[in-house]
Amino acid sequence: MQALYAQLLVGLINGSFYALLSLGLAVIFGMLNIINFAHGALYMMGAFVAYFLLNNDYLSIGYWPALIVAPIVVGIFGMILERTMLQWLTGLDHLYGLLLTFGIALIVQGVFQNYFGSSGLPYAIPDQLKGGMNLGFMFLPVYRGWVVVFSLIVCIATWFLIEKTRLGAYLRAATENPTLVRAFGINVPRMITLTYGLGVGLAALAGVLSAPINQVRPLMGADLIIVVFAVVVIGGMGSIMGSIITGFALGVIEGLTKYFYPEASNTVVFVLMVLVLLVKPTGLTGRAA
Amino acid sequence: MADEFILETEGLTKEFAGFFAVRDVTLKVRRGSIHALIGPNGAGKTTCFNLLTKFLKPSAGKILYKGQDITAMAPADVARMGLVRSFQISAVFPHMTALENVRVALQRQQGSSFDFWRSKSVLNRFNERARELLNDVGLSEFANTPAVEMPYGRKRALEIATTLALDPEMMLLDEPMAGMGHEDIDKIAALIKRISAKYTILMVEHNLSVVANLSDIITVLTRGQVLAQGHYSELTKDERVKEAYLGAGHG
Amino acid sequence: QDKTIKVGVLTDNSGLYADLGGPGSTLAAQMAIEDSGLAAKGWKVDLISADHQNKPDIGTAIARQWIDVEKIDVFMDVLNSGVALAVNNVVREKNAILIDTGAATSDLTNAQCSPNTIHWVYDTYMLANSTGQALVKAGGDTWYFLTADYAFGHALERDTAAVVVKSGGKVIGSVKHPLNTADFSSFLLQAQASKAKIIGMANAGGDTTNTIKQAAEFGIVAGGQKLAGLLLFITDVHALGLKVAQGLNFTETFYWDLNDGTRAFSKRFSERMKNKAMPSMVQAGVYSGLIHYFKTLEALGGNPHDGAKVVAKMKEMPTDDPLFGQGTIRADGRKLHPAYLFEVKKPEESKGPWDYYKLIGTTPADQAFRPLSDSACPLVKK
Amino acid sequence: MAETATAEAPPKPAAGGNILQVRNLEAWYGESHILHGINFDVNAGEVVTLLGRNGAGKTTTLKSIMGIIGKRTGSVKFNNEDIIRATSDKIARMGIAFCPEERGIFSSLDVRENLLLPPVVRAGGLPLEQIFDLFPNLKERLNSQGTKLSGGEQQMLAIARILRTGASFLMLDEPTEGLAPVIIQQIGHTIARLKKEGFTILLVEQNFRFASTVADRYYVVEHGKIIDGFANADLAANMDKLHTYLGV
Amino acid sequence: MTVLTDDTLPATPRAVRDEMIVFAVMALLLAAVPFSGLYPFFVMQALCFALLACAFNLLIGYGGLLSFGHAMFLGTAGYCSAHALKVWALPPELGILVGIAGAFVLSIVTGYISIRRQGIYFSMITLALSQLLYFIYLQAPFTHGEDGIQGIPQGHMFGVFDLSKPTVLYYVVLVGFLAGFLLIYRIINSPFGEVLKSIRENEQRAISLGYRTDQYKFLAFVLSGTLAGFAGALKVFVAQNASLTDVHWSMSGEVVLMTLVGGLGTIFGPVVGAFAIIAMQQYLAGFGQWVTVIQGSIFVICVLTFRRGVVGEIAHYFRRSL
Ligand SMILES: Nc1ncnc2c1ncn2[C@@H]1O[C@H](COP(=O)(O)OP(=O)(O)OP(=O)(O)O)[C@@H](O)[C@H]1O
Ligand SMILES: Nc1ncnc2c1ncn2[C@@H]1O[C@H](COP(=O)(O)OP(=O)(O)OP(=O)(O)O)[C@@H](O)[C@H]1O
Ligand SMILES: [Mg+2]
Ligand SMILES: [Mg+2]
Repeated sequence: MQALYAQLLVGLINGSFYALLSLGLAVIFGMLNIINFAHGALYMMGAFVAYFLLNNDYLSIGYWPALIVAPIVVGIFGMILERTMLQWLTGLDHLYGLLLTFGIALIVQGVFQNYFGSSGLPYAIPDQLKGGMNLGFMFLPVYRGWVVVFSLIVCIATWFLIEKTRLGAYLRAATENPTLVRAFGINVPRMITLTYGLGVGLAALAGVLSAPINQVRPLMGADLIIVVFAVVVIGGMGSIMGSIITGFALGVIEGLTKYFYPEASNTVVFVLMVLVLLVKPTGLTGRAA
Repeated sequence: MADEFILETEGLTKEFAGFFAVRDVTLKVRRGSIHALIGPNGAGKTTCFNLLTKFLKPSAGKILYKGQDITAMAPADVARMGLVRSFQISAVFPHMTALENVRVALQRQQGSSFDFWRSKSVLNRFNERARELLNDVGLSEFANTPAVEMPYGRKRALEIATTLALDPEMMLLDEPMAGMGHEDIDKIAALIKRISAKYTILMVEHNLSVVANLSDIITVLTRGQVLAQGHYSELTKDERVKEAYLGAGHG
Repeated sequence: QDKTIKVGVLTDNSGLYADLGGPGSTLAAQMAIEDSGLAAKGWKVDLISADHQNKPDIGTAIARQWIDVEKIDVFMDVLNSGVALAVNNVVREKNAILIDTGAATSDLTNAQCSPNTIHWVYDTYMLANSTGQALVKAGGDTWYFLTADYAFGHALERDTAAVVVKSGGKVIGSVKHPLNTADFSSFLLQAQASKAKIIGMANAGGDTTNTIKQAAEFGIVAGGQKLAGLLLFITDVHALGLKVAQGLNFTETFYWDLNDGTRAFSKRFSERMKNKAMPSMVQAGVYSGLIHYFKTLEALGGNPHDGAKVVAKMKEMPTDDPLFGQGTIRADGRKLHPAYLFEVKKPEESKGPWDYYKLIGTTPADQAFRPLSDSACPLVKK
Repeated sequence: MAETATAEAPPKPAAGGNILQVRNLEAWYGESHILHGINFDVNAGEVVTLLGRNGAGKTTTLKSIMGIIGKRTGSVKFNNEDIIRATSDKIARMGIAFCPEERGIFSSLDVRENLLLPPVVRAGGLPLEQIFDLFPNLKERLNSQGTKLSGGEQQMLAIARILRTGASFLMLDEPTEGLAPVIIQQIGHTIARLKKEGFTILLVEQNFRFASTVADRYYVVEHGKIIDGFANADLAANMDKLHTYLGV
Repeated sequence: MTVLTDDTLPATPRAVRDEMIVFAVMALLLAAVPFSGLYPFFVMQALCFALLACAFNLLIGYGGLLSFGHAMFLGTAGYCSAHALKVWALPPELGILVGIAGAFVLSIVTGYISIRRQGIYFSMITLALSQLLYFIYLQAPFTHGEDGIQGIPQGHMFGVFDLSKPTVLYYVVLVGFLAGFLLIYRIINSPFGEVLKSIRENEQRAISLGYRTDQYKFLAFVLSGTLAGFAGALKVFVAQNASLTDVHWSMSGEVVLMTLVGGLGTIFGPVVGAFAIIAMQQYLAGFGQWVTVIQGSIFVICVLTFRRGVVGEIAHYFRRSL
């Protein structure tokens, strides 16, 4: 029984990564109508930027500033991508955005691999968050606790921004009909660019958070992307809250699977997806595709 | 009497999360008539159509078509019984030619629609009938034009031709004149008049002169309910109809 | 006599294992060609390399084309067991040569052995045998396995468990995780709860490094349990950093800092690598294997372009090179050399970059690999 | 008809500040050349109606002024500033608002959000209460999804939302399409009222009867050109011509 | 889902003639390959993928259904055939049939589950199903996990044609491909294809005309899945192995790529795309670490500059349907 509690808690922690990543993906899908297959690569970039910030002779500024700097750096990179490439895809089928971002992901991953090899780089847990607490039923590393709390805050803040402010309404409207929204006096291209930057920044943030836990490797995001994408679908494409909740829930369900049928823990998300889509054809909270 | 009325509804109701778009509507459409459904915006006309053609499930009530209860049927099956609709927003197959548009409808009745091993040249036997139908609605010259490239009014005409191809017994037309120029309105009105000799027509239309000229009987809907029913001349004198739909200074 | 040779390095240039083999393997092959001095003796040696992207069908496609069109004589590296087994078949069918230095599966010299294939560096049986035996001997007599859920992981676990039991230890549990898992905390918690003295990691690549990293986070090693890598390479240790990797035990058959010979080679190698990396055992194997192959051809006086014939001759001749020392090749195609059990140094023990290992045990060549008596290889006459 | 089409100088507008001046406006959809030199003026405080058959280029004219047609040349002066090169968000912030033919209600927003969507560009827009007076349907359905409204309700919403923004120059593309007579009358009253409050309105209409109740002047568009123009006062005199133009 | 091929032209007699000419040229070129010095093995592989892409294109380009799990049919047929050939020692023609039957059964099951979902949700449910299948194949003993089924005997087709001879094998694969291609062409241009097209164009309208659209989509799905299975069965003879890569999602992705690069909804596009992608994999294999970067750049360039795909752009330029 105790072991089960532990699994649930650990699952929740993983869930916060799923939530953060799928949140960014959902923001980008919801607002730009693009399935951002480069998300995993940008997540990886976030972790690498954190690494540079830690291990550079000139810039050794450590973990905490990286939480802010890495998302900004990667966000700017994302905005450049949006400006130079993605913006030409507005109004086209999802497939093209998917293909383009997939290409971008290959390029980014390839370049990183060329310079840093495939096995990755070391990144240690920041001193302030070292160690752990004994919860009785398990040993909880302080760092993991921090990850959950911090991601929850970021998720809720993003949700609030998108769903509860004017900005969010502009964004959603611009997804549907950018021309008209622009004709209302809103600089849609700039807004879209910033939104992409935001979504990408969230991916980078997840990357920074995961650097001390997972090996900082060029391919660290490559396999994650498909799971994260599944989370977004289960939550209902484009639904922010749906992604957050599904992200955390998936973490927990995966945790339980790891306990009862570990071999299937990477597959359970797809079982879940089939079941959800059979019952609710547009995801848990989704609007029609 | 199933013979007299081709379509009947009893207590038809549709509720959207607490909002009654259609409430307790009892409607009888006489065989061979042109029956108009009018009412202010949001009265529930389109919703009614959607219920009748099964694109929506009624929350309550019963629909009888040719004396048969069709309340629980699937939309395609209703169409197969000869109850066919057009859409408020024009519905054609945009990247097919006008001829092909009509042929798709003709093909359905012939039962070869699942034949994936035969050449589609077997469909050429429908060409003649398709051209006839196009001719009927004045589209002969457009036979080989893709539907996207046709002007708006012609698309509406094409839609009607496609519907006619099914040889339905009853047609539901949702605002067939919307967005049309005067020329086209007259043409389509004449067309409807002509085909009404053979089919029963239930239509929604805001263009009053069209309604006045074409319809045998009019049902006025407001807030999802039947407000009045009668001939145009009667209704224009009805104060409630004036207030709800026609507006002051009318009649 | 024909004095042309074509060498093909078929490896993972762009994926998970690119550090292990990849461009480094090509470099090692290049160095072998240079060091062999064949050019001076009138031989013409060509080298090409390609990326099989870890896909067996791409691997076979390239292999066929190389043999049919490019007339490649010998395939080097070919890491990734799935690809290796596929290429093994093609090479046999077309009578070329495969000197596999990268794949782990011991099937290459067991059920699927071939008169055209030599398995050079290591295999799962050897890893299990060496690490399992040594650790049990050192007191690690209760084991818990973290196993990657695919054939390679299963084999590794099965073989190791057998060795552990044979050596007097006990396996008290195991958990199978899917390939490419990012988070191991659930599994680590289970391993922790089992109270086993040794947690054996029957997985590879990113899975292993993530396990190690997260084990440190959950205080597994600090809590007194020991992590044993069943397939770990120096590149992995480099990637983890000593802070996290310290104290790990595992087996390799090559380390750059073993003796003067390995040091000299590795120094030259690392200078020519883009990121100044030391050679992995896979890369070292490419060098060593080629050197022996060249010697054999010299002994034959020319290249007969007949794979089976050359391999037979290679098996006859004893091997000797600065990297793996003296050794032999068995009838089943297994190259024999000692296996070394290493422990990763603490950060304060390390004198500089790539100074990572302490040698804590050596299994002699004749005991390291699967005995011929257990072999299912049809080439072995019993 | 062809003779009138060559008319170079547009009909002179009545006195009063000239707010919009369109000269030689040409526009393209991709390869197809749709507008071939549109010339007309709108004076402050007027209601001007563009008439013409289906596909004549009325909508395209409005869109070109709004800056949402990719390729356009000529000159469009709004308050004496040339906006032919400006992007549509700039144009909107200069005080031009556009209600498109296809309504453009957003399905991902509810009615309230749809209504509040266009940012207020300057003071002087209608307050919400007044808008609900005009279109009581909307008030009832505030929380439903935008596109769940009936066709006519969507039209009301599309008009309502630009009245809030304070833009004083409104372009309405067939605002009466699909509306019940009672609502059309209401819209007529609204336009009259807006005019009184100083709004300038450029209207595109098929419903000639309706247009005649609100317009000060008319222009007739055919094949991407303005071929005629006259004031409401001269309507009776021009009726015959109009019949030929429009095929009524 | 929006219609992807927004400039599909209606088929006219002229278009049919064009297509026939291109087909004849293609068949002749392919038949000449063994005499051209081109490496036939590469072409065979490309032919298998071309057939797969054509089958996939039938579903998306003409049915408007984007399947993200088409690798499952390829892989399933591959495993079935491989098992039949190696373990049951069936002759090649029966081996192929077993593979096709496997894909057929699978497509009925998965089609039944997925066909009612719309747009991206349809794509995702097919992806999910293929991932479940991947898991099953990873676990099932008969697939030999990541090692795959290796060393599959090629045997004699109909007892006569010795498939271990590259030229014989080549022509067998070519005939298989051409047959599959013609069948797809026929399906597209059949009464059924016509209905399918109308459903893609405007499903609501098709329903209102009395078509039970789910049934048509289902049939299209089964046909596409079964034909993809045919490609998988042929591929077994070429690669002589069946492995997990064929069921992996990235393979499904590759099929999408091939089709897009060649031209979605064009008849010849998938063939061109398959050859392009396979050639890329083969010839880039020598570029060392830059492979992925080059590959990525090609996709990016493709999407940004010729989005209709190679064939799509050509067809558009000449205003023909190809
Ligand atoms: N799916 C839905 N969900 C919620 N409300 C709906 C839905 N469909 C329609 N409604 C509401 O039901 C009412 C009736 O709509 P309907 O489309 O039937 O009107 P209508 O009579 O056709 O009007 P119009 O003449 O403007 O087309 C409207 O108030 C509309 O907002
Ligand atoms: N997106 C488009 N692409 C290509 N051509 C277009 C496009 N939109 C409109 N057209 C063409 O431009 C011409 C003018 O169209 P426009 O919409 O301006 O006409 P209109 O006068 O507003 O007609 P209506 O009364 O039907 O609204 C028409 O011939 C139409 O076919
Ligand atoms: Mg309606
Ligand atoms: Mg218009």
